[in-house]
Amino acid sequence: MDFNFQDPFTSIGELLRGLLLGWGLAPGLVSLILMLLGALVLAGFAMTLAGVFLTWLDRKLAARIQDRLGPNRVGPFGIFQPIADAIKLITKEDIIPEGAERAIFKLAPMLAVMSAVGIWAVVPFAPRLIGTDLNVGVLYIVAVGAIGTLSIMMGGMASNNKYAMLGAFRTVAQMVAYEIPMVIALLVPTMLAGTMGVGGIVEAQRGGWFIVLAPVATLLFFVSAMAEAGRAPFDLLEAESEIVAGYNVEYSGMKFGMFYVAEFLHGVTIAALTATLFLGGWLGPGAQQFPLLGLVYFAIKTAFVYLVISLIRFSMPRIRIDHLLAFNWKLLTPLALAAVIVTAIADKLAPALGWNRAVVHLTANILLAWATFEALRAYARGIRQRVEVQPAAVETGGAD
Amino acid sequence: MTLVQILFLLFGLVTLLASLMVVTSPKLVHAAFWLILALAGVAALFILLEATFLAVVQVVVYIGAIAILIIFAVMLTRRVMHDTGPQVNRSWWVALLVSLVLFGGLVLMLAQVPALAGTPAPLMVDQETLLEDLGRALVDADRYVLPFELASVLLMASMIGAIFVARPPSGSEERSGER
Amino acid sequence: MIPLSWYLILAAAIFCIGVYGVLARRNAVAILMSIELMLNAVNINLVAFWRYMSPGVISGQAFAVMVFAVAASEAAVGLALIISIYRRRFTVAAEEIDMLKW
Amino acid sequence: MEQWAFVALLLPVALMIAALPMAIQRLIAPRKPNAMKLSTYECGIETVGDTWVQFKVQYYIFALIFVIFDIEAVFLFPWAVAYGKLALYMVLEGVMFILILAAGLVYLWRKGALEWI
Repeated sequence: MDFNFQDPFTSIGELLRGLLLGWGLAPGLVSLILMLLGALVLAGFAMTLAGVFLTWLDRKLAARIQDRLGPNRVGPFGIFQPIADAIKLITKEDIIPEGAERAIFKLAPMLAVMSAVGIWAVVPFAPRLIGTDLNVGVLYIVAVGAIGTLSIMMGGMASNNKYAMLGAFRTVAQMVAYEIPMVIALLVPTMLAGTMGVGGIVEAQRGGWFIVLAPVATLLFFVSAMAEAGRAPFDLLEAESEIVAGYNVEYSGMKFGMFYVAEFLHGVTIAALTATLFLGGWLGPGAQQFPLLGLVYFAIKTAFVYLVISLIRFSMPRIRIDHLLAFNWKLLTPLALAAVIVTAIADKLAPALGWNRAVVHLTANILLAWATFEALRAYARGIRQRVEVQPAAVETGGAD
Repeated sequence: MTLVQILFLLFGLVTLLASLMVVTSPKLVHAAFWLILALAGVAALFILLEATFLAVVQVVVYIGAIAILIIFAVMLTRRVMHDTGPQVNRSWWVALLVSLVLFGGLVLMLAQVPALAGTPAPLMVDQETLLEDLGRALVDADRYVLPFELASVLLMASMIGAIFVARPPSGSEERSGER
Repeated sequence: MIPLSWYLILAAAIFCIGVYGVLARRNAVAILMSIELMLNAVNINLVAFWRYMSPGVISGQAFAVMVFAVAASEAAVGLALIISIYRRRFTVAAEEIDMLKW
Repeated sequence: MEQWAFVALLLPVALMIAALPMAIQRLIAPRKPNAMKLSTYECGIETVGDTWVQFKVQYYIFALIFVIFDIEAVFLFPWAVAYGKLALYMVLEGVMFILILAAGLVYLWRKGALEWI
């Protein structure tokens, strides 16, 4: 068997399959073993990426943006800092507070990791390099994300602590609220691609990335996924200044570490999803012949989106919970519904009128964005007038 | 025993045990978590039945949404009814009898139908076509468009109704002290 | 493969557990949970019959989707009623909610 | 169904990978619990009252709106998948489905149910 350097992943798979079959194992068992190996590699890769590399990168970035040095003692550029942290966390006394529901308390961080890793099963890294191309991929992402919400609820309720409970309630309220615009925005790529399979959505972007066809939906998905992952400015789940530290106050040691890793992994997951669903995934010149190149494109796009998330994260103040929820229910959700309607009608009208599909979509989206801005301006003007006419109302009336 | 049968027995057993715990667990919060496990087991059964869309919907709707709603409701109604005292009413044995008789009757009835022992034909179409067909069926004027639109009206009515039932009358003093 | 009767027996068992929960539990929220169990048993039956009897016709799945909508509405309204009763009467025990009983 | 085998393997593997460090910690970390250490971490003084404090009903209301719109999105996904092959009137029925629920949202907004009080 000759090794095909153009497509190393398929070749490695075939090589392993041949080797195992040579040992006289049944073909079904061989497929199962290969899948298990794939799952192990994927989960291990995701955990290493999030636990070691991203935590370091995140601190370095934060330090650069906030004009300080960040970790710089352990190893070159402090790159071994996460490993030192892991050793610290793993040798720390593990405290489960009195009155906690022990089983649920232990299960919660594991479920959090599971939900963050599980999403990667349907993310295509390169052509033919995807865990499994489910035909309900998009909904699968939503479903696995829902388990993350559940894990936070479990963590907060099992801790037997008022603040953990309150933090969990707030977090869940925020996460479920922002799930709505996210899910509705996901309808748009589904509609444009005609499939829910993530691989199919990437393939459908050959004619043009969906960020061109549906910029409003892209922005909606990006913002609401960021809120869903609890990144600043939506980081109410760890508002140290308001509720001690949110749902995970009582967690220590590796249990806390697992929540932390899950959060970081979730952050990079939304970057990867935005890149896949709206920025063309692994698509790029030459990616079809050289899957490695596709992997590089995918990594570059993901890193770019992650960088944008980090920039937003380190330069914005935290939003108040009432503003946060009002922003969701009064702006994002109606806008997402409008985006779906506009896309549905524009895509049917374009062939009927004989116009270019991309032009029609872009025009419709720009019109929608313009209308939104006008509505927002009118709203702000109304509030300003109320405040100026009634100076006494400044304290209460200017809220939203 | 094939692998699929073992998987069915596993998921079925998990679902069954979890649903038993739902109705017997003394703590309501625990019952809610057992309910989530039972719902997850049903989702796994849907995958075995090759209704993958319904399996995902089961997780999104039941575990992601309805379970959260139930947990919130449990939390909101706890001030008086602590998890002490009997969780079942005085005539619980009648309920047990009724459900056992019902189960026995159903099993007897099933045993009398011979055609049910057969195995299914393989699916004619792939999952993608199936999903498209479902999408068409829901908006096709000859098929399910009326239930589809009625579902929308039902959802809207229940949303508005439930919110107005659940909201405290405005200006009531009981809001103070809540978090 | 799995015989259809296995699914039907499992669904019947879950349904009967739900019946017991509805009849025996005191807490109204627990009763609602049992109703959800019963609806799930119905859904298993619908999907199993779809798969075994008429995999070419989509009706089974369409029905199950409708059951999801009804289940969600039922849970939403039911729990709202319970919360409302709790606010007035400070109880969620089903046998103490007897204002309409004569 | 074969496609789901990978998911069925990945999810337990992810659980195990998360459980492994926790198990290692259990083996090597010191364990000297005492009453003070195990007490709940609150404001630095003794915990007052029950953990199950009364929560705002607004949490429930937002969860409720979430449930309804979640179901709506789920209903629309098959419609969106089939979208390319639908006639215009079928697409408009989906749009009508959205509009009915949007009307509900607007009504709630006007009535002030979306405010976080």
